Amino acid sequence: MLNNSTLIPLMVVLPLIMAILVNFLHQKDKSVKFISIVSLIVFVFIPVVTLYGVHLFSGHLRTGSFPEISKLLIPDVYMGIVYSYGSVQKILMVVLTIITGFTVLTVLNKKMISGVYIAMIFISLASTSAIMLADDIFNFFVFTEILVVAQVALVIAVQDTKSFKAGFKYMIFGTISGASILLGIALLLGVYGLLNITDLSNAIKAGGQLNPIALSAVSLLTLGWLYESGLFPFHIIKCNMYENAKPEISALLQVQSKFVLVAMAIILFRVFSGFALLKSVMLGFAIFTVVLGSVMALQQVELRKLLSFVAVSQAGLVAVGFGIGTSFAIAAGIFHAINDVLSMAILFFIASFVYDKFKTTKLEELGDGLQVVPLVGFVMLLATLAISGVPPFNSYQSEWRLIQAAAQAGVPELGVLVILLSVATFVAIIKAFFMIFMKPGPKVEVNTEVRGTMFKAIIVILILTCLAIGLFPNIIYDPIYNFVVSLGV
Amino acid sequence: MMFDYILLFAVALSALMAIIQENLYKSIIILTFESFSLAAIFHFLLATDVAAVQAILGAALLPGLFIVALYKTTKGRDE
Amino acid sequence: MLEKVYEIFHEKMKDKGQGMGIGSALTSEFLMLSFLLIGAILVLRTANSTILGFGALIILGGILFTVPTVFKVEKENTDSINLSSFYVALTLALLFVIFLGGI
Amino acid sequence: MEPFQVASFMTAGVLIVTGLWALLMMDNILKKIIGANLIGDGANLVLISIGYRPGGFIPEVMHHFHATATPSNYSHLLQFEEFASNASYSLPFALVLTNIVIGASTLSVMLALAVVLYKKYHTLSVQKMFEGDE
Repeated sequence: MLNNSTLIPLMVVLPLIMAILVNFLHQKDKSVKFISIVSLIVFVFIPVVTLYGVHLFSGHLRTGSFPEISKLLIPDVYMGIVYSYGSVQKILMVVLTIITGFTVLTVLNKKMISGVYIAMIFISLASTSAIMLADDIFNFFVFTEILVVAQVALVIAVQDTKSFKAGFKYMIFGTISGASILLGIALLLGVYGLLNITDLSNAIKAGGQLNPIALSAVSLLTLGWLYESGLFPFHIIKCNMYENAKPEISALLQVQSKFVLVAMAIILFRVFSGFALLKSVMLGFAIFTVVLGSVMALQQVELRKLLSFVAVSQAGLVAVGFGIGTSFAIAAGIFHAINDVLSMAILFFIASFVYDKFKTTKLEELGDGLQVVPLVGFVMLLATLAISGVPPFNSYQSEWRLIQAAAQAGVPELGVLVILLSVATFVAIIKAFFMIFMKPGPKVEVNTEVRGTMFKAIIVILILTCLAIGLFPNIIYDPIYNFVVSLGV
Repeated sequence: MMFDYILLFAVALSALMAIIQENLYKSIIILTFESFSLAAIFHFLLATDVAAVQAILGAALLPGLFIVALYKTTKGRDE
Repeated sequence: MLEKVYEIFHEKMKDKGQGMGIGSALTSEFLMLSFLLIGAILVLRTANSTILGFGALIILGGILFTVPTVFKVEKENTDSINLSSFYVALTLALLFVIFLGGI
Repeated sequence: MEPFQVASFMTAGVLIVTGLWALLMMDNILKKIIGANLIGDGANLVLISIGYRPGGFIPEVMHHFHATATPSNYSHLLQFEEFASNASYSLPFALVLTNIVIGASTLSVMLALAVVLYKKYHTLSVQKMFEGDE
């Protein structure tokens, strides 16, 4: 676990370098396209070949490895920024890079090749991977701020009034949550004098009972976690971001926010391990999010808004897995995050295709789509089954594990909650499917030059991935479970 | 040593004033004063490099950005 | 009995879509009530403090007396920035009360 | 703790509460942005006050300490025992330098968004902007 792997920081550094490079060559579309595709292949390739381990930046070892320093009464801590790379990070990185690649491919396919746009996508990829990899709590904070700015830039690139308003709201509350995360870090630094998460968790374990300053740090960091993952008080803002971005961008945004949820919850559990109140508070906010998200999703008459609320409620379901708090439940939550990200990506790509083909996503204006694009309708039906947990697909495995974990933890009501959520999701999305593809509605004009070969390939690949994970879940689930057990939360 | 406390009080007071102030130009001037005295406090708290950066940002960049935004929005008129 | 409920929803949703809209509204209403029931059972069963139990009972009774709840939920979840600000401030205060006060 | 440290913590609390109030309650969009700036200043002041050590000296004075600190050999640290026991804690300063830059970039993006929203709605009132119909 202590081989100083040099490939780990490349996952953060290479996207940033590529973003700067692409940003500079602004009008040259051919070179932008070439560089983006090549760098995407590299981004998918790096996490696969990287060995598990930690990377010590600029080679600063632990102080314990220099015995003469003990005269200076320095404890045995890390001295630099540390990135740690485990099995969960590997799986999340592969999924994130693949979906980012699909998003960039659709963006390039739509002839809206802008260097700055691609650069923002790369910066958000870099910051998300840094959030997942960082073992240093301030580095994590910096990249959350960068992620907020990059996401806002991606949303306001639509040049629409609603998107400007959504971006401004997101930034207003982003300053609150960023300041609260920074204050929490500052209070922890003042109490324990450490920034590295491993040392911090050891120090807090040794310290025993948390003092009031550390408790206020817990509450501030919890508020930041709620914002970054779009849970209860922030679900409207996150939903506005999803619905006002271009749908293929929201397919990327929901991946990032769910993975940031997982990464920051793991950080909180590692730092404040064995602090039971934190888990119950997380559980309460997660249940609120699930209820409000699913109830609001049923009310919507606009495809992108509906999918946004479904994505928010599914994020709440992931957080329920963390809130239950047993290692089995946490592993099920992470597994559900991966499955749900894939299914939601399919639905958002289909929304993007519908938006291109029929020039609208209002449900009552659509209809008779199945004659126009039968393949997309069939895949959307499969994706609906997949996201609502119907057996051959992947979400069934994770939701079944969540129900099992809830029953083992002594709260079977949460199992009922999961079943109700999947029922609500199924009803909401099957309504959208009916109104788009089967309803003998008004004759919509069909944009004939949009053939969408790229979209069809992407959604078929993603649904086949969902089916494969559903058939062989242990390939993904067992490494996650071992990682969570090794965390010892 | 008394000067530090006076500066701290000035920072708190000017922050309140910048929020309460109706005229946006005046509130931006007060904000500049607040940011600059905050840089002085950083100096008294033994953080000289941070004080330099804060002074540059607070005295030059921040009011510039605010004045440009204010000119582009209200064209000099008061709301 | 269900026809009466349908009528209530029908005259409550004149402006919005009929038919499938009313059906989804009914579904979300029943979902809301079942979610509330589950939450109340959960809190009453697992909460080791009488304050939370009484609070859950009071909230449950108050909401059960104000059905249909869906429209109120929809009114509370608009895109308004002031409402979101209010909820954020409430959440911050609630977190501090829970973690420092310790319910 | 040093009384000056306590006073600066209280000032930071005043800054943060003022900024939060402006950010949540004010109607003017520029006042909201000023509040965001004040919150960042308060967080910076908290971090700086943590690193303060009364009677200590500034760590940046001893450049040669940083220049000669190589990870391979820390034995020369022994002759800086007096440094290690007297210098102020310089880690928060680096954090604040990062946070100031982040705050400036966020501020500029928010101001740009405010300008664009004004061009759409011809008002600075957030109420009119966000509750007004399209």
